[in-house]
Amino acid sequence: MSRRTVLALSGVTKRFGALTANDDVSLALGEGEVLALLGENGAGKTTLMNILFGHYTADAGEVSVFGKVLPPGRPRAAIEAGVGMVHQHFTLAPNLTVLENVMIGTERLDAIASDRRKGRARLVAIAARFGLAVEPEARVGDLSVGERQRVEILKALYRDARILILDEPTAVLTQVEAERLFGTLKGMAAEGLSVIFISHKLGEVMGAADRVVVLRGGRVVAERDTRFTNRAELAELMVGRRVARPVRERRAPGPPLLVADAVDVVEGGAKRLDGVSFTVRSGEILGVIGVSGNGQAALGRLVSGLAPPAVGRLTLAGADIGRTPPRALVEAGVGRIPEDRHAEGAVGEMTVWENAVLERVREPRFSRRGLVDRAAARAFAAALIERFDIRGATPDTRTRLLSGGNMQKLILGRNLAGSPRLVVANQPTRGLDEGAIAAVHAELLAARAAGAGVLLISEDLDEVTALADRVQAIVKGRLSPSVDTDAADARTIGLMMAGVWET
Amino acid sequence: MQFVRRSHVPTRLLIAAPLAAVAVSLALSGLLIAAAGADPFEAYWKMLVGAFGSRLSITETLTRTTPLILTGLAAAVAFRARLWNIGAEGQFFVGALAVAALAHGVLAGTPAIVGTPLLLVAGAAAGALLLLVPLALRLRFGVDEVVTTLLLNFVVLLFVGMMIEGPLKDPMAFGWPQSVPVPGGLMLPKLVPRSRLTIGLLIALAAALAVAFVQARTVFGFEARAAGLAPRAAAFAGVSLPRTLVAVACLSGALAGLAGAVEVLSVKGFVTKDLSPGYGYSGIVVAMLAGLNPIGVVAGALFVGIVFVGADGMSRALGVPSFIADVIVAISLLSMLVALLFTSYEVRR
Amino acid sequence: MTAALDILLTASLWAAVLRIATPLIFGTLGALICERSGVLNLGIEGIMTLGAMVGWLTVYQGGDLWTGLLAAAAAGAAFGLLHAALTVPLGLSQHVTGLGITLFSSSLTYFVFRLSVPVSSTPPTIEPFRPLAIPGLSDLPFLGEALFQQTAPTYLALAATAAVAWLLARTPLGLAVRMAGENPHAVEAQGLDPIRIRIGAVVAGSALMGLGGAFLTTAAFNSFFPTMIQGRGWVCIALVVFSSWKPGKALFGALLFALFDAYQLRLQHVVEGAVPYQLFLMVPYVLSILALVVMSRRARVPQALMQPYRRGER
Amino acid sequence: AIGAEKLKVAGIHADPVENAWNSRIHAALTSAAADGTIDYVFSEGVAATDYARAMREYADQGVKLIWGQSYALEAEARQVAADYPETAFLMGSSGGPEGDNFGVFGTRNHEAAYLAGMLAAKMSKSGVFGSVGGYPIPEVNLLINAFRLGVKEVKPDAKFLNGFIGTWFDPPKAKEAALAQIDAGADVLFGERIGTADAAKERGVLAIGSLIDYTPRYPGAVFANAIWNFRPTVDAIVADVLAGKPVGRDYTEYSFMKYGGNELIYVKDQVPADALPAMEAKEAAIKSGAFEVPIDANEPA
Ligand SMILES: Nc1ncnc2c1ncn2[C@@H]1O[C@H](COP(=O)(O)OP(=O)(O)OP(=O)(O)O)[C@@H](O)[C@H]1O
Ligand SMILES: Nc1ncnc2c1ncn2[C@@H]1O[C@H](COP(=O)(O)OP(=O)(O)OP(=O)(O)O)[C@@H](O)[C@H]1O
Ligand SMILES: [Mg+2]
Ligand SMILES: [Mg+2]
Repeated sequence: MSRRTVLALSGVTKRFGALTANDDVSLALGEGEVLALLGENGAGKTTLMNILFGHYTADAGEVSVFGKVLPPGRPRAAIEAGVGMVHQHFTLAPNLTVLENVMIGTERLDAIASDRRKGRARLVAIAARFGLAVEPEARVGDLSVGERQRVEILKALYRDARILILDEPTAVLTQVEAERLFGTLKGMAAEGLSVIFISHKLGEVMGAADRVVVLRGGRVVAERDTRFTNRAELAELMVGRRVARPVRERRAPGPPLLVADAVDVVEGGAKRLDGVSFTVRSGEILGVIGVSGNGQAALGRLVSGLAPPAVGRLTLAGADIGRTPPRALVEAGVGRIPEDRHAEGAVGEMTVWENAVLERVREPRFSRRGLVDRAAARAFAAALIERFDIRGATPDTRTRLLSGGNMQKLILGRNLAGSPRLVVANQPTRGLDEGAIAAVHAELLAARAAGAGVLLISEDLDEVTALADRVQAIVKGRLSPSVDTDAADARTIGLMMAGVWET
Repeated sequence: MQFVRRSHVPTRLLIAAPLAAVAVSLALSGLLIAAAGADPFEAYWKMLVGAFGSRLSITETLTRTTPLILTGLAAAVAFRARLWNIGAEGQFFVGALAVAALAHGVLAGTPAIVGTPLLLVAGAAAGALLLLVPLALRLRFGVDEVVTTLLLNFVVLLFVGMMIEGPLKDPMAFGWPQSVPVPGGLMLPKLVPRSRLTIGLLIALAAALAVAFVQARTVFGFEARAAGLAPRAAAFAGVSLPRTLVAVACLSGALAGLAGAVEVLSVKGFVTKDLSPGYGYSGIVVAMLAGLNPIGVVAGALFVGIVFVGADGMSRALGVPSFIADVIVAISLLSMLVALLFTSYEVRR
Repeated sequence: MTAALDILLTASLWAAVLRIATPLIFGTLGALICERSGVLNLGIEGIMTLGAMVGWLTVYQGGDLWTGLLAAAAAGAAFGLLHAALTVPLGLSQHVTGLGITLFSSSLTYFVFRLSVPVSSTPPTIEPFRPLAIPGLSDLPFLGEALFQQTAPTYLALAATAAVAWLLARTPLGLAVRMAGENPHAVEAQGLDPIRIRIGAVVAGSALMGLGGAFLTTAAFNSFFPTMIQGRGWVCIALVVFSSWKPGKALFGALLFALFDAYQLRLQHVVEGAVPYQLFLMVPYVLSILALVVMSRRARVPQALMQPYRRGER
Repeated sequence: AIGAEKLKVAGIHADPVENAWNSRIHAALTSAAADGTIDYVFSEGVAATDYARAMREYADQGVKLIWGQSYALEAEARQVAADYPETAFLMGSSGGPEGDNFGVFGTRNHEAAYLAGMLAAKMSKSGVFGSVGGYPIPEVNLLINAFRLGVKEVKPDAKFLNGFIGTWFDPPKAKEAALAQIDAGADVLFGERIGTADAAKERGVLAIGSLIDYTPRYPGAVFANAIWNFRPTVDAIVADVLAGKPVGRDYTEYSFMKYGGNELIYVKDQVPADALPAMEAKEAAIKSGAFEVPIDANEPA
């Protein structure tokens, strides 16, 4: 292990208001090494990488690359020192071409003409060398997610990056794409490129990284050589304690409740769901597993009353609900947990009580003759806070001040409080810590036990296998046949998610 | 330099910020007044006198304030729901034009008790209808309403010109381009005799209270606020964005149209192209000064009214070019924008 | 009817079109640069007013014409900087700030004008730009009169169109400006500062707006009148949309608008009052709204237009 | 009356006093003040909304005579006058006088315009005459029509062009309208709007100024001006006020030539000698009352 150190962070601390996102973090990266950065959501991984790249300025500590200290807050300096970064959220302009996206910032700004021919030749050469085929003149907006990721990596390579940072590069990739990516990265590492990548997926961390650094609450809590650790240990290091997730017990399902029959959903001219059929029965959890970009979001919108079927039928206990608006669905006993709690689940600038009744404000118990009954709404919110243990909240707290887990409990609470017949849970634990996950899982299982049907849409394989009675995979808008979770092993489900299924 | 969202906005700051903004703008404008050779302190004293010094100036200030309250509310209502209605000026004019057309047409013979309210409703309806056009373009085609509402102002003004030089032209005005006058009986009653102040002021105040009530208490106000703050979350919760926006647009356009109707029915009696000294645009200023709060709009409108009337009188008294009034209002707006920013953000290195 | 069409064949009509279009070309290019970088600049009407006054006043007080243009551009740039300072690093609402800038700069313009120039029965004049015949070309039949006997600022406007088109499409700086209007985060990620780029674009664009105003008082006419901009700035905002944010099309749009105007003035001699003249004047606005509708189907609008970029904010 | 206290007069201008029309009034009142007959204060650029207030403010200040323009606000202006019976009002108005204190005046330099037309007829080579106006309002129309009548008297086959630009304050646009007329063959332009003579000067054709003397500004191009003198009107109403007579009458006649209310001034060297006798004869006839220039307020075609 006598690699040359190419990158060193020492004593980095970053605070956002009262929150310390990074707390005295130090780490080093060797030449040709692949380092995985691991941690729960909110552990401070992205913040750390943003400091390293100069997007943020640290409150304390410094970054040095090839022995030289980088001036803080200057991405340009990091780039010139040989650092390349692929951001968690892509930084591309969809209206511009691949070449333009790659070339911006690479030439002197006072040049009177851009040398595109040279740029294109260089891009093509690099793409060929690393096996990252792209069409230089293609509009980025027309590319698939995987191709966009390639453009992001090429941007870094084009600038001679010798240290490459990838923030959750596989979150949006299929299994196959992810494997290819890691294959490429390993090849690059062999040529001397050093890599830091962030991931939540322990499998790929074990497979691709030489070394793992675990962050928790903004601090480095552990560092392991992948040869001498295992997934279980890493999981525990991440969370900091053993958290027992509730276990699903066997139960005979009731009659069919939510039935989709050959449903297509078309949005923005594209077919998001393609002949989708499934049945959720009372007292049963149906899991729909898939990789981002394959139609989970559209499925969530379909059953939440936001996207009507273009073709096919969607029924709830026999009644057609294909075009039933959200409010009527709520009244019909459908509890809906949206995919993105910040953007869809709650209005951050409104108070907890306002968010608690947002879906039901027109019901007689919360309004009369068009006037909101604030007292009733506050009482309802207070009851939710009590029953669902929403910490840090009063009815008058501004919702954006809640942490993600507590916000999720609020959303869960307002949906489960009315003992719904059907619960639609779309990525219900995304971004939650283990404790919160356990709480959410317990609530979903309790709803099932009370006889509700649950449609669980999730990208998290562990979550689906733990909660769902049956599972179907969604790939390119199509659903696989369902399999009993207890009968299927991870490999079968993995194949289903890759689109391989036989009937 | 970084801006960090405040998690808590201190009440002191909410009160201090607008005052600081006004102080800064008076100080900056003071430099210009001094450059014009007048003593700024005397000038501001004269401004106060010009705005409050006599029965006439008080009624005049309130007369100026009346349409500003209504156009200010129009902007505040729309902006709160993130509907960027820059078209209040056009809506003001169609409201006025509708009054002129109907007062002389179908409503000509009606008694005031029926006719005048109907005219107000007609003006409001015309304003609302006009704003529905850009809204429809936004909902149907995703066309940004900032540019469309702005452009429609010019179309409307040309249309007004066409009407008052054409079908609505007053044949008794010796060829001067103005609309036929509203019969005297249909005009709004005076609030103060021998002044221009009519019960239009009460209508505007009532509108402010009504808007405040709607926003604070009603389901519609609740949903419109949610839709403005977080459209996706509101839509997920079942708030129909199109329906909410249509209602907001109707309310906003109606307020601006009402402003035009009130102006015709209380002050002028007929429509000309200079009926509005930019009330629609000043309404945006007023709304921003008020932080989009309907009761604040009354204060904001009063402030702008005072500055305009006071500075007008001051310029007459001291020989400072009367354009100073617009300068003060403009600087107030810009500093108020900055002040409001710092109530919700703090700066950090 | 043929008389109405004959007008189109007169060289003098086309010469007038170029003259009338000149301030619009400057203003539209200016607004276009701002918007390409992601900033809507509704300060344009006031900035053109300011440019008109400053350009004229500089010459009136003894500067030469080019100094006047330079001063107008500098004044435009200064107010552009104010707009940029408020909307870019501070991220204030772009349209409200823009309207504020228009109110501020136009009222300040009138105020300063009143203080600098004594009241007189006609506003004082300067010796404006003279038409400049391009040797060789100006003698061409038809084209010579139509195109090559304009004042210097008109040629400058045409050159500016080409320069802006080249700048945006062909230079690294132009790419950075476009990227700032599409996705400022991408600019930052590539080591450039989107805030500086946006400020620079707004300042440069506003300087062009100032030139557009100055054309009116140093070439089209020889003195300054309050309110003489007469909505030309708003027309430019519409033309930017009409042009789908492309300099070449912006030139075309400005010429088209000017054609309507020049034609309308001549048509008054031919068809007398058959069509209210207001209908003619409405055409460009209505066309722009229609252009917006058509364009909304394609995603040409700079994606980050009107979206503030604050560093470190998620 | 020696020793009599000076009359306090206020002028309220809706436009900046640069506006040609306002500038004539401003000049008359200023000169009266310089002569010591009156005290003159004024406001300019007063918006229509603020106009009535300005009237009341001056009336409250004890001003004895208020000059103003009530075109866009007749009803309000008359209401103000009714509310201040002690104050005399002299208004440029499209209506008639009212009560004892609301006097009106019209702009009548049409006689000079007629005479200018006679000179123009002799000077045009093309026989095509242009004119540029703001809006087709009566005071503009009658002026252009009088000019045309004057031309026709000398040159019955003359051809006329006219353009309205739909705004009062856009000199570049007025210039473009004038250029359009020159392109259509006009070689003498009647410039009701500023900007017209600029086109004439640039193209080397002739122009006639209206209201004020444009010759110094456009030497060579503007050979004649139909000057409007407001001083006789001012003197008339001031005399009435001082004499305690009611002023609710029409003062338009003081704009007529016989009172010196309008006059033609021209550049002798530029005008052909043979054009003068007829014109001078007509001038005398107008002054003596033998000839009355017809007033036609219809929109010129
Ligand atoms: N710009 C910011 N302003 C305020 N707080 C921030 C900002 N960026 C991040 N945070 C907070 O800092 C903490 C660390 O966030 P960070 O994005 O680094 O987490 P992460 O480990 O990358 O999580 P994830 O796995 O979700 O990507 C979180 O609590 C987050 O909310
Ligand atoms: N951008 C921000 N500005 C201000 N405070 C923030 C921001 N992001 C997070 N916080 C605050 O930091 C605290 C922790 O948030 P954090 O995002 O770590 O929670 P989390 O459970 O990881 O939520 P999430 O699932 O959204 O990532 C919360 O109190 C939150 O209000
Ligand atoms: Mg987080
Ligand atoms: Mg992250």
